[in-house]
Amino acid sequence: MGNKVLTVCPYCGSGCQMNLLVEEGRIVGAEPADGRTNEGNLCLKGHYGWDFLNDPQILTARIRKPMIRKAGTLAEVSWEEAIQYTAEKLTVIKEKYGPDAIMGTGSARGPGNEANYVMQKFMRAVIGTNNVDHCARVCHGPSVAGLTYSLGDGAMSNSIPEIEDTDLLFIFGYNAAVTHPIVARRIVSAKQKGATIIVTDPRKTESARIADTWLPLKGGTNMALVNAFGHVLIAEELYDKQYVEKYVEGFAEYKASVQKYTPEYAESITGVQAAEIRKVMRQYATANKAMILYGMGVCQFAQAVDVVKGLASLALLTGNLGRPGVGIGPVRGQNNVQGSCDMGALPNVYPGYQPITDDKIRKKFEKAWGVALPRKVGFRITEIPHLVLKENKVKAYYIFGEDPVQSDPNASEVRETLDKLEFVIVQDIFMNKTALHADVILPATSWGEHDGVYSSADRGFQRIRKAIEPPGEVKPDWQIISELATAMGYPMSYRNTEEIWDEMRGLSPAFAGASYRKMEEQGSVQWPCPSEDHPGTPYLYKGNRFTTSSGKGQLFACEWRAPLEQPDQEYPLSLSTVREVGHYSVRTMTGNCRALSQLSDEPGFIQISPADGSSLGIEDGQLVNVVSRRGRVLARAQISNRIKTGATYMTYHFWIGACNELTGDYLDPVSKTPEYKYCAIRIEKIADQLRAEQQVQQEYEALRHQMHVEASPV
Amino acid sequence: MSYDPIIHIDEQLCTGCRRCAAVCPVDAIIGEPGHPQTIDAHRCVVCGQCVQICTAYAADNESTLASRAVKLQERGQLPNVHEPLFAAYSSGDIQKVKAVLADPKRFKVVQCAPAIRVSLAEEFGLPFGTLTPGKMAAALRRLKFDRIYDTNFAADVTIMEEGSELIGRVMSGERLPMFTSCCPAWVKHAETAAPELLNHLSSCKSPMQMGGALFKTYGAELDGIAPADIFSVAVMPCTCKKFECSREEMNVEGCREVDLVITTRELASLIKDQGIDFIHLPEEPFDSPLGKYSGAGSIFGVTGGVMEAAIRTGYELITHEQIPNLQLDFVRGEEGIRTAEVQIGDLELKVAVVAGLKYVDAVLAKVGEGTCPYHFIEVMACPEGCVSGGGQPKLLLETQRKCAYQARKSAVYRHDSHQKVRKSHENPDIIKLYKDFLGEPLGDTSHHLLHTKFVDRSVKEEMS
Amino acid sequence: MNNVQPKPFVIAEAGKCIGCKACELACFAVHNDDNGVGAVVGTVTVPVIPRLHVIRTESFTLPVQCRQCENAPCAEACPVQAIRQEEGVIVIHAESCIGCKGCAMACPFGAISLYKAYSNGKVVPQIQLKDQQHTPLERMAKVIAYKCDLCRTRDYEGGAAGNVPACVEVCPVEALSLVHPDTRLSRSRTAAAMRL
Amino acid sequence: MNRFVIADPDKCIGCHTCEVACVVAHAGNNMFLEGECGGDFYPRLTVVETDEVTAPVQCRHCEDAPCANVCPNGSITSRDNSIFINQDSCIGCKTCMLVCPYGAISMVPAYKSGQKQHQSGLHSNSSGAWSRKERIVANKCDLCEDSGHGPECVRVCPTNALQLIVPSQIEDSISGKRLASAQSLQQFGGFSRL
Repeated sequence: MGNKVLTVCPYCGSGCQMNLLVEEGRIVGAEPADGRTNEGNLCLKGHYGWDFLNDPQILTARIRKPMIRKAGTLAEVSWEEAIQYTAEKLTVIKEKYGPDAIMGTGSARGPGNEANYVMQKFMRAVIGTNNVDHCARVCHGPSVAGLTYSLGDGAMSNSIPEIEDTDLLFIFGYNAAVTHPIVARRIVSAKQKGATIIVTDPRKTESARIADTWLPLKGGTNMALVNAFGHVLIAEELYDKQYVEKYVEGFAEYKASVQKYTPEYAESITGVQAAEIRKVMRQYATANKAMILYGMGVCQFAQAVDVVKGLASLALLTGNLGRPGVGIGPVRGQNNVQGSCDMGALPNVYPGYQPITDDKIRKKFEKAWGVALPRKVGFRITEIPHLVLKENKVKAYYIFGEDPVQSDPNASEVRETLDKLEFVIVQDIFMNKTALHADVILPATSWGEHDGVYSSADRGFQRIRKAIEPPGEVKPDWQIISELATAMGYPMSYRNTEEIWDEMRGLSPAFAGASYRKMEEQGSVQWPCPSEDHPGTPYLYKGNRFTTSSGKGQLFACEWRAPLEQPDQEYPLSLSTVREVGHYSVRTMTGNCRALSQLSDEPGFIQISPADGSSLGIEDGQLVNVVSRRGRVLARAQISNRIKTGATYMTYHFWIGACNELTGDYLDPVSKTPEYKYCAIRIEKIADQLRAEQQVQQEYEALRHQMHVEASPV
Repeated sequence: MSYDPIIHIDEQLCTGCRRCAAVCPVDAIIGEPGHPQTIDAHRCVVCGQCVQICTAYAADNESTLASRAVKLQERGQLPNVHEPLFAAYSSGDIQKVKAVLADPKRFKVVQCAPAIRVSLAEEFGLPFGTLTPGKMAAALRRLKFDRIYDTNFAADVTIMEEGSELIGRVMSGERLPMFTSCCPAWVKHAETAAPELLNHLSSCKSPMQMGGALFKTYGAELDGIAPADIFSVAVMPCTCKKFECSREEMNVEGCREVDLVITTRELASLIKDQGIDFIHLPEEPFDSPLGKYSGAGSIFGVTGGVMEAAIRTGYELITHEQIPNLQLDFVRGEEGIRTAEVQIGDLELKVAVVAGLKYVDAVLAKVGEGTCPYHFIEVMACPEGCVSGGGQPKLLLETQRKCAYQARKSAVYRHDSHQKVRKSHENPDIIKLYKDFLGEPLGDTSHHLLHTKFVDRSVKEEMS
Repeated sequence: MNNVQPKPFVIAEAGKCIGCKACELACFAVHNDDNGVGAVVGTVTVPVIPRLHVIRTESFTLPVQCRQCENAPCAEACPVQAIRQEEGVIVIHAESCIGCKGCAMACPFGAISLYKAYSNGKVVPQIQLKDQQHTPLERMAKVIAYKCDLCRTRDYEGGAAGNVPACVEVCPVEALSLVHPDTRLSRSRTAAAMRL
Repeated sequence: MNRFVIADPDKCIGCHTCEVACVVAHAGNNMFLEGECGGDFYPRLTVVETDEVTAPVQCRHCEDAPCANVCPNGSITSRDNSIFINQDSCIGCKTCMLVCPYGAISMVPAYKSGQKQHQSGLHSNSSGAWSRKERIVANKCDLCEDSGHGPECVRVCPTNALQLIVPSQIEDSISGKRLASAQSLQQFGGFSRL
């Protein structure tokens, strides 16, 4: 069927619409479509990130049949055996240790919203626990927590196209050029249209390069700076008095909390000049429309939720909410992390962000699913290592579309955890490091091989469509979970994803009107979309009505807390994880795309400042050892004058240069998000570069062998 | 022959700067500033000063223009000419001349004006005022002209005729003052603007026309060739000569006195076209007898030249004594009107020299009122005489015009001072001409061949 | 005292220019001695390549040329340092120019344009480059950038005193003038003071 | 005059899509279909990132191309208003790489229908044992002439930072700038009063 299939790119949260070109049942190319956010453009991942579907086996191979670990090694089995085995094991563990001994995950990547809905229903209705979480925990978890407190909704208040029409862009700890090229396109257009760009980032990112003002703050000092911003707004009476009086609460406590944080005091902590702090706040306050964009530079710290609340407070103080071109935007990283949150794959909420602690809502779901539902808030994925190794409370781990060994901090501890667990299920499309520890592997269909809905970063539901037949005997995720549920005595089956979708939106008032038909007609439907005739909501908080309990915005400020692991004699440099534009998350997909895998390959880079490079005697491109308290890896040095002395930055996509061997698992107390952006490391120069290069090749081959990559691809 | 106005303005190139209008002595150029200008052919005296000053050149890469080859063809120029083309231009006849030269059956005669030999070298990169009569003759010979005659010789004839005519009028006091008639632009202007004063003009033809007449009669006899087989070409510093030679009355024995006139620039383009290395040509003489000339003949090219030559001869015809000083500085000078009195025997001859046609109207008015004190008035349309003619090498830099003309004029006077014979009536070939052929100046033959009539052009007749 | 010396340049005055292009012709004439261009049109064997350009519109006409910028964008764009400031004039060295067009695109005034290179009356061929399809045997013409160089190297036997550029000298209506920014500046100041 | 592609550093976000597009466009028949392809990732443009600028740099197709003028055997010629390297006749003398002022030429292994070409005569022991040496040839932007629908990098760039400049565009832009400067002078250029 040589034709074009309209779908959404499976990589970042921009939600770019694209056409897959299919010939004789194989995908031969991709081209941009005129989507709401991308308007006929794609980045390199969109253009060239689809050929993993042809299973070129560059890094790993597609899993084609279910497998069960027998006598230590994984063996291919039939679906009946795999389902039956898994059902029995889970039922035994449930009876022996109770439902809360089983942990499940949602998946923010390929599967789509319907699979996440079915997964959280399985955990709650079939297993009987709220232990379901997903990688939003290590990403924009703090945004959900922080913005729900400040404004009522944890998603981007305004939509991506509005970025281009704002008067001032206030970018804080967010490198759009690498994480969301299509959002960066909007930033560049905003600049071309005359917008003022203010960037706060320890590194000189692309946005900083074209910014009018760049505030190069010291890593790990966000709260001090945000407090200083609030201080200036109040001290120079720049804040919008009427707006605060009518729509905002907590001004008095806020004023007291930021009292201490004069720009001069903040300068002593952050290194940003007091004059600059005052200047940017005057600009921010006096701009007609000002929009805040922030990313992992805010969220991946032990003090993350506080900073999110602090940033939201700035928007509230200056009335930059409730109209186009303003607001605060946590641009969600992955293609469907927003969706998996929307679908309730979180320990504390049902689909549509309905709290599980609300009896009325729980009764609604109990009626709908025909079973009593657990009352207690479930565990978070970042707590599992502690719960297994220390408190021995969790016995089984149903990992669906996630790769914690690669993406969670302190990888050695994660491996230890998986080995200690009695029963580990991995449901994915590729072999990966986590699957090596699995007791049962259930192969699922990939993006492009099933229908469904993704949620873009700016709350846009968009349809994805099946383009080709899946290889081997893989099944769609929701079908696997349904068969497992039926096998465990809870009959569950659906004809297609639309049926699941309609069941979900019947239970979620905020998404009630977002039907498949409306998505076909409009291209995308931004929630909330409460009724059939409602077109969706480009920006939230119209009329400045907030969805907090009091209906008013909540200000918040608190003392700055330094990152927990400070550099010292033994580990003198700070390390921060960053993304690479050509790769995505755990790289099982982009790592298997011919063009993208060659653009940049193992072992990945560690950015070092010229001063540190020369003092360590390291030249650009040389392999080095990177060591932290938790592990040691090989990486390739990249000397860059865009970063400051004493700071290093490593991408987390690579399997040999696996940066998460080094990162610490200190968590934000509220969101439980790890402090990826700050840990202490040291770099050791390697004398024999030739041997080091060979070592990388050998490790690479060993890995590929482990991942069942036959020598000659099919 | 279809009426060719000779001077054109290419509307594709003209930028409407109107510098031509400023320099036109008869205000014949009309148009709005910034828009292409047009020429009123009736008023235009074809003096070509506009062609000299125009700097609106055709830029090489302007795609909108008709191609260069087409324009060269339209302008009658040779196809391999490299020089830039300008809005104001004079239509060329060099293609016809080249064709004739290539035809061995024709008997080709050429004459060169006095101003050619002091400016032709400039076309080959030599400095202003380089004097090259010998190389010019050599070049013409290599172009396969059969007879290299010279307008300077005819100028001597003109002095003989005009000098006698002047003496006759002064003695009889009739039709004074007498105007010279060798400048065709001045003649056309007089015919258009002051037809009632035409009788004041000398009845002599211009040296070029006299030469043309003589070459096809006296010359024909010498060479035993039928006048009709002679093709007569004249190389002139002037664009108006092309008009003069085509005037109705300028014919002899049923054929044109001068078949074609080409300008200094056209001659240079032909020399280059034939690959002749002009600079390294040897010095060669002109053919005789119609190529030998006196110093007086050669100064016709500058303002005051005709006057000086006439006085040199007139003085001796009247006083029968040697003129004390041949260098008559009092008639030499720049653009404008210059007057002088010359004591010739007991005759107080009052003369005037008009350089630049725009000055003549004041004189004409006085003559009309009968209050003009002068006996003899020389009128040259171009500002410094023929050396500054419309067909002369065109200057790239306006700032060099003064010193260019100065150099050319001093070359003419230098050439004159080198001649052994510096008075027309002492030119042996002139004496022989009169003895063998013409008889007496103003005689019947002279009257028939060397004198002409003028026509009233004040009414704008339709172009034929 | 501010000893920065902003360099002089030629500029046209509004309302004076009549569009006669005498300046373009003069500019070409004085820059092509080595192409055999003498004093008269007949000696010209190469196309007229001016270094200033008379712009003609419905409502006005005016020549435009290089302003000899102090931080010349053209020099900045030149990958082979063919554009340098010599004796205060921004000069393009024809022999090192490689025709990459960077300067022409960088100049905000459109004062630089590219034409073929000529020497002693003929087109200068490149050492090797040939046109593969059309004329595979013939070496292609060298193309270089041309801009006003204030007639820096013009010998002034016949010209006016001092280094007056040909275009300024030849303009019939004195529309072009060689501006020395400092003197112009002090004049403006005094004039302004007088108007106080 | 020649055409060429040029980047606007103010729009470039350093996403390297152009580099990948370049490799894909020149990979001959669809590189995504065959089996595992070798490491032939040699983009003909390179994204340069300093602390001041981020932009891809590639061949300017100079009118008097220094590379063409130093090529000893005429492998670099002008073709359709662009400078073209004939990789079949290139002997890998590296001189063009040296003289290119833009660093737009790099030396890459030569491929014929997906396979690396090896020389018949020259052997080399650089890989540890004597073996026929790969053919290494000069490589630079060729404006995707053979693809027939223009430079791929220009097509895919998400911020339209890359632009194909054609000769008429240059002339138009220059005459436009001239007109603009004349107009500005016309309005404010009445210096004569001083």
